[in-house]
Amino acid sequence: MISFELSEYDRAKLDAIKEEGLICRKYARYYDEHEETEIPPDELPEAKDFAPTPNLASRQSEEDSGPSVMAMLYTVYRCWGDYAVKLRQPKAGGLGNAALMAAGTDEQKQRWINNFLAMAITEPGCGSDPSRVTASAVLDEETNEWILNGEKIFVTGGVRADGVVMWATVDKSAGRAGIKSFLVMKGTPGFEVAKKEKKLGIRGEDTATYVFSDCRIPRDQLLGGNEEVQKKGSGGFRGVMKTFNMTRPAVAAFGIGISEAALDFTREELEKAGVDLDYGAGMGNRSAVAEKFMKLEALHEASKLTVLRAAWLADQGQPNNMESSVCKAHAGSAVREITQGCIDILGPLGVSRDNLVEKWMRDCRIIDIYEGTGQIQRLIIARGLFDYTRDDLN
Amino acid sequence: MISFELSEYDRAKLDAIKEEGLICRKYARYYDEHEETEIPPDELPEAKDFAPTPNLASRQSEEDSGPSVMAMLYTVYRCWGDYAVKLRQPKAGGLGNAALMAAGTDEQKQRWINNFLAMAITEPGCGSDPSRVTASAVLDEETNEWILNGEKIFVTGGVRADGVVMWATVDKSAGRAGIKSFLVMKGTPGFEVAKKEKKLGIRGEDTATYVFSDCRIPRDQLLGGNEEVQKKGSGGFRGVMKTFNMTRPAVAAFGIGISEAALDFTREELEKAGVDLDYGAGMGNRSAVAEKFMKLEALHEASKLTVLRAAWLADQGQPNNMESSVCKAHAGSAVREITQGCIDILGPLGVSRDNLVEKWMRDCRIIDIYEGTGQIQRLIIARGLFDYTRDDLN
Amino acid sequence: MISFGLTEEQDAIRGAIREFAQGVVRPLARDCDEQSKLPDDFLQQVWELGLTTTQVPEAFGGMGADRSQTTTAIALEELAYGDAGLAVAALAPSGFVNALLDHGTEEQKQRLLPGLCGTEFACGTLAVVEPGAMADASRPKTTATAKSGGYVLKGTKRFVPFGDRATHFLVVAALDSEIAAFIVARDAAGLTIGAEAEKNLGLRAVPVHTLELDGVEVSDGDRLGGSAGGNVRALLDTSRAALASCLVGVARAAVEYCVPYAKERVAFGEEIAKKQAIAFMLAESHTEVEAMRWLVWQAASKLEKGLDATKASYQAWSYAGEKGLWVADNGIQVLGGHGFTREHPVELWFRSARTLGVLEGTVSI
Amino acid sequence: MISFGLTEEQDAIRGAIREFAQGVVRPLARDCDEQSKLPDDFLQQVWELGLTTTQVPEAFGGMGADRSQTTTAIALEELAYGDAGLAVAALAPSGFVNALLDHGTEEQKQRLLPGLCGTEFACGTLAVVEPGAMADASRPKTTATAKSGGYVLKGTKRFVPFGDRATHFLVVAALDSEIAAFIVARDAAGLTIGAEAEKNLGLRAVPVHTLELDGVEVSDGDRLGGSAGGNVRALLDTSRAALASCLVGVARAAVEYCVPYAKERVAFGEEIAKKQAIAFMLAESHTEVEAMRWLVWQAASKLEKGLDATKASYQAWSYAGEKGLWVADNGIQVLGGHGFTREHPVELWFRSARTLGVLEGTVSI
Repeated sequence: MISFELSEYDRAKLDAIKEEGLICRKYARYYDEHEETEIPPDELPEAKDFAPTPNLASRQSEEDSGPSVMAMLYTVYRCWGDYAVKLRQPKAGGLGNAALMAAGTDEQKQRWINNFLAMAITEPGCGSDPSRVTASAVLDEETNEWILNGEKIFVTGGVRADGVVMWATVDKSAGRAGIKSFLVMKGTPGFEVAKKEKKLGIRGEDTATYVFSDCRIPRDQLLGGNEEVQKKGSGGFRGVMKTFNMTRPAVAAFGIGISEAALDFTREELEKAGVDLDYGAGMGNRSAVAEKFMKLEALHEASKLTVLRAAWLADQGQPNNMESSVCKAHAGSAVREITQGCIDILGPLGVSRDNLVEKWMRDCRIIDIYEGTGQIQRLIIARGLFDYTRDDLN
Repeated sequence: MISFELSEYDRAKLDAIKEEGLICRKYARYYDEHEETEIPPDELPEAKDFAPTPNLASRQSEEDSGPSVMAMLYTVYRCWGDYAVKLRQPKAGGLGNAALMAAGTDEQKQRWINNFLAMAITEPGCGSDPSRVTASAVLDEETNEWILNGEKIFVTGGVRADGVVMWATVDKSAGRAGIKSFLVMKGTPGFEVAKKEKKLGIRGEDTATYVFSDCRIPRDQLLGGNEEVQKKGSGGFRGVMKTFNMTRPAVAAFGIGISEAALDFTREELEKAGVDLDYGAGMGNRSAVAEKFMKLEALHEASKLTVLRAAWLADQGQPNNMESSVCKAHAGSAVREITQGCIDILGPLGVSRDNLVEKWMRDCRIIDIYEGTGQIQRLIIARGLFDYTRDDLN
Repeated sequence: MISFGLTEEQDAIRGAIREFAQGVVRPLARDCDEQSKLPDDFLQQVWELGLTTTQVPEAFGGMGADRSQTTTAIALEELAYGDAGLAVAALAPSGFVNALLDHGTEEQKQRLLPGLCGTEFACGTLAVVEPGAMADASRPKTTATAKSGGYVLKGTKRFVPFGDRATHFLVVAALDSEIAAFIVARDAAGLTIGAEAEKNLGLRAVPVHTLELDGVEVSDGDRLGGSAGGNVRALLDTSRAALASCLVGVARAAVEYCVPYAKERVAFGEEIAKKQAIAFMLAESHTEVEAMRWLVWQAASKLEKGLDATKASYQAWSYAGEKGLWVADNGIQVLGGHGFTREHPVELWFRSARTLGVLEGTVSI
Repeated sequence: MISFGLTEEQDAIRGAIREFAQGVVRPLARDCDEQSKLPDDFLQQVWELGLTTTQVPEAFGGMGADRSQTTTAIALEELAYGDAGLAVAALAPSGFVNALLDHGTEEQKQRLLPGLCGTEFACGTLAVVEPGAMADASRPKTTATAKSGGYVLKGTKRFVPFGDRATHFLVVAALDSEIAAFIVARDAAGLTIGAEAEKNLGLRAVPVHTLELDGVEVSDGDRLGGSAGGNVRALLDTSRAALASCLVGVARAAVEYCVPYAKERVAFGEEIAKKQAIAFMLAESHTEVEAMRWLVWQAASKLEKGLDATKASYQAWSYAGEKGLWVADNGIQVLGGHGFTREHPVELWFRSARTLGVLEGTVSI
């Protein structure tokens, strides 16, 4: 049945996440201003006191939410604490971990689960178009090794990651069907972290350029283990794309967490200023700032629900490809509007680095860009609506 | 020098137009509700008392505005009166008149200036793409006649027009260069008004479908007289497209006039309700409706200035192709937002047919559609920015 | 628990209403709009679907299903997908019945519900909307003044559905600093019902009337919820959520109409669906339809659980009002000149969306 | 007369500043932002362009050109096209000088202008912005209380340019129900200037400071315009128009950077400029840059003619604030991941635009 109320059990888990989030937030400005320094230790001083990350799948009763829904809510409230800092918690995985969990074999999951894995897709020439990956993987049957070559840019968490899920083609003539993903651990010869980006936001998170030069990895580090190249258009690419179906909602959830932080900050300032938020009134009986704030809140809520919907479908075992793009497209644009709009309300206070709103606005700007820009998401949605292929609409 | 203040001389002319506008407005609802009836006589009961339409080009001093600027302001304030009714004034021309004035020979101008001329471009299969015109004009050298064939839809003013400027190709293989415009008067055998559209708005204005079946017109009714077909890509189409450079701003001006009427109505209601419009205050000291209204006003003003800019360029003899699309694209979307937004402020009052706001919203909706949709205008602007041809970007 | 799952019953109801919307409602929509009238048998046909009576206990003549605001929201989306004007016509009687169910005294239910839950169409309707700019349902200008044994009502209401035939109206009025609702019988002294239906931009299918209350006297027992008063805020919340449901249906109708159109329509040498400008417009429209729907469901679910739903209903209503209009407006743009004509339904949906967005208190979930 | 024509002089000035913006300002912008500092010779270079002193009568040490707000608006657009932070740095001294020119008494002009119009950079600046959410320059929380022979000022100002070196500040304060402005010397008793420059989202190149006014005493002669008071509303209007000019420059910079980028960048097999999504974004951005500019010119022209420009300045400021940010934000989107890095200037312009949009009273035209 339709329900949007959290059980007490789930609520308690999220409250714990939020409490940690507030502790993490104390370091937010530090990380924002120290991207040049060495990556600090993974463990914050207070991290030892954090409750262990609750088990996603644990449900006490039918009243508790499903694991994907809860995973998204955890993500929201970790990022509500701080985008960068939440990633520094030892157990929190990178996008590569999500790919591992979605597409890896049981053995692969077991072997790498405790590593922080980045994901490397984008190349200098391919933008957000994963099917145009030119990095290559050639199987050396004699040594049972894959030989990887290519350059990957914008690898989130790429400096501090223990390893990476990288996409490469095993057969260029096969197009998308030839693209596979590979697990490569740091220290593998031929795998170099070539550069670290300076960015507008999420400065506490390192973004790297990777270069693979005749990098050899064992044959069993092909994610999912399936070496077969399907015929063109037979859907073989879907196995790879499948990994996206929870990463897109997760990225949306990052933004939702940040925009919720910005709204909470703004609400407090409005309260201090004595601005009344009367949801029952008509527009004629509201102040301009109340109206603006309430509309941003509604936009936020709408966006959050699209994320939860995509996750709920996953919990039901139902396909969520369209919905993943819907929530990513929606949130990507919504969090821009929300964080920028909070600054409209806050005025000069909003642009001061004495508080975090300006940082949240900068951090949020990535949501509509990485893991497929808003434009890519709209293409995916439109293809779904029209029942079009990539060739029909691009 | 930069100036935005009207001279007293120009102001007086516009005041007269507005006064007539208010008289015309009394008939606005009638025309909206009587599209089924016969087109009523061109002359309103009060029309005999109207001052003669001021001479556009008359300037008393250097302080007066140029003729194109004044033409746009006349258009704005006629439509401020009422979109449909303003067209019923005998001397007000249709889009075909604008084309005649822009591209006709002196002789043609003299001959047809006192007729109401519609413009027929769109065909069932060609949408807003004038270069895909399939209606044909074949020259019969023996009789010195053009033989026209084809169907034209969405001919504004097509029922009551005395004649039409219709676009046809004289050479399909020449592509755009083969397209010419022809003057065809009502009553010419083979020229039939096949249908009258029922529409969302501008119901007082008739929109017709024309069918040309072996319709013969004298050879000298080719607009501009130039029968030569330029080589592909040599710019021969520009002569035809040139006619657009004042029609796009004029269409934008239609919308600006209507949205100004809606804003004026809404401002009066806000005043009645005691809502303070304090332009000096910050957002924190405004009511939601004041903020919304003031932003709509600013949007309106911005849009109006883009129209005047396009017209001013024409007065300077400078090219205004980009600017014509800029103002049409801007106004097309602005007037939607403004009239719809006024209803947000007015609430149920805004949707009542007891007043005209709901009609203005419906009427305005055409601006972003006819004479090239907003999408077409954006393509033109983008081609200008990128220095792209139609083939590069479509 | 966060769940977007329908119950089996809801799924069945959605299917049935969807069929009705497509088979009966949609084909009637254009004529009803053009002629501002309802076909004689439409109301009875809807009545037999049981929308109004299903959730009424058997003791009061209903079918005894659980009161479910989510179910009504789902049904309304489907009906409005057919046509919003006809949806409002179909659901207007529920506004009165639901108000009694949710907030009425036992006496009020016993007195009025059986008469409104028979086998034939019958109705009381809500009288909430007021004339004048910037109407605010939470601050009615219509006043109720207490007097010995009852109240005196003064004011003007508009957009009251079925002013021509409703037997009762639930009039929302300011009672000192509170908002209260009062049951007013059609024949009450001092009540003048506008002789002709109002003319409005949209929702023309449903007859709506203006009521003048010039010192209408009602008894203590006619105040919704009795002397303590019902939760009128919650009543208004159900109305906001209901209109938002309709907006979801209208917006979805526009998207579903435009998608095949864009795939068929050729311009500049290819299907316009293959142009990013059109494809993105529809992708964004679809996205907003989804987002709107979940906000509506959230509000409906809170109402169903008896929780404070004022914020959630505001969000559903405000968001759906803005985005529903945006989607319908874009629908016209996708069709271009054709969208501006009354040969296609998008202009009708555009008018519906703009009208739904500024009304509060016409229907409820 | 409606005219968008520049005078020959304006055309020449625009050309010169454009060259300066491209040749000097733009190349400095990234480092100045990253290091939050101005190169030593930049201010003197700008000074020699004469932006501050040109419109000052020769009697006060200036160059005696006509006071022209439209000319300044045009110059500011060009400077901000180079970089908004450096533009604010370049024009901040003009804020003080222009206020004296437009609203000062003869005595004030004689006393202060010559010292601010020499051959070396010198400055007084405006102190208008205040801390706290929802700041409103027209309702300052800083108060002025009349006392015998003068006024006592109390309050906090922030975002005051050149707090580290300005010799005077023009402090806007509430005087009973009016707004008034007061000339405060750097060494005034009770004035504390923040030791370190403020840290903000954007405009990092220009040092801005917080001022604490704890009972600062000024004389009657230090009230701008004397005892009658200058037109502080008009002063704020010039500031709104100035920030709007900067926003036009920033937005134009973004469009002009994105256009060639989009033509070169290939994705999905062709230049992204050939994708409607990108092409439309830039077409709309260009459209808004034009629209913004005309609103700014309109406001500037009204100011120049001595007309009430409060509404026109509001429109320029409000519209440019919203659309300038939108254009800069889209600039990032056009570049995608690259736009998010600090290797390209669009993220800098985005931060400039967001910052300009919420400040009022930093510079003037």
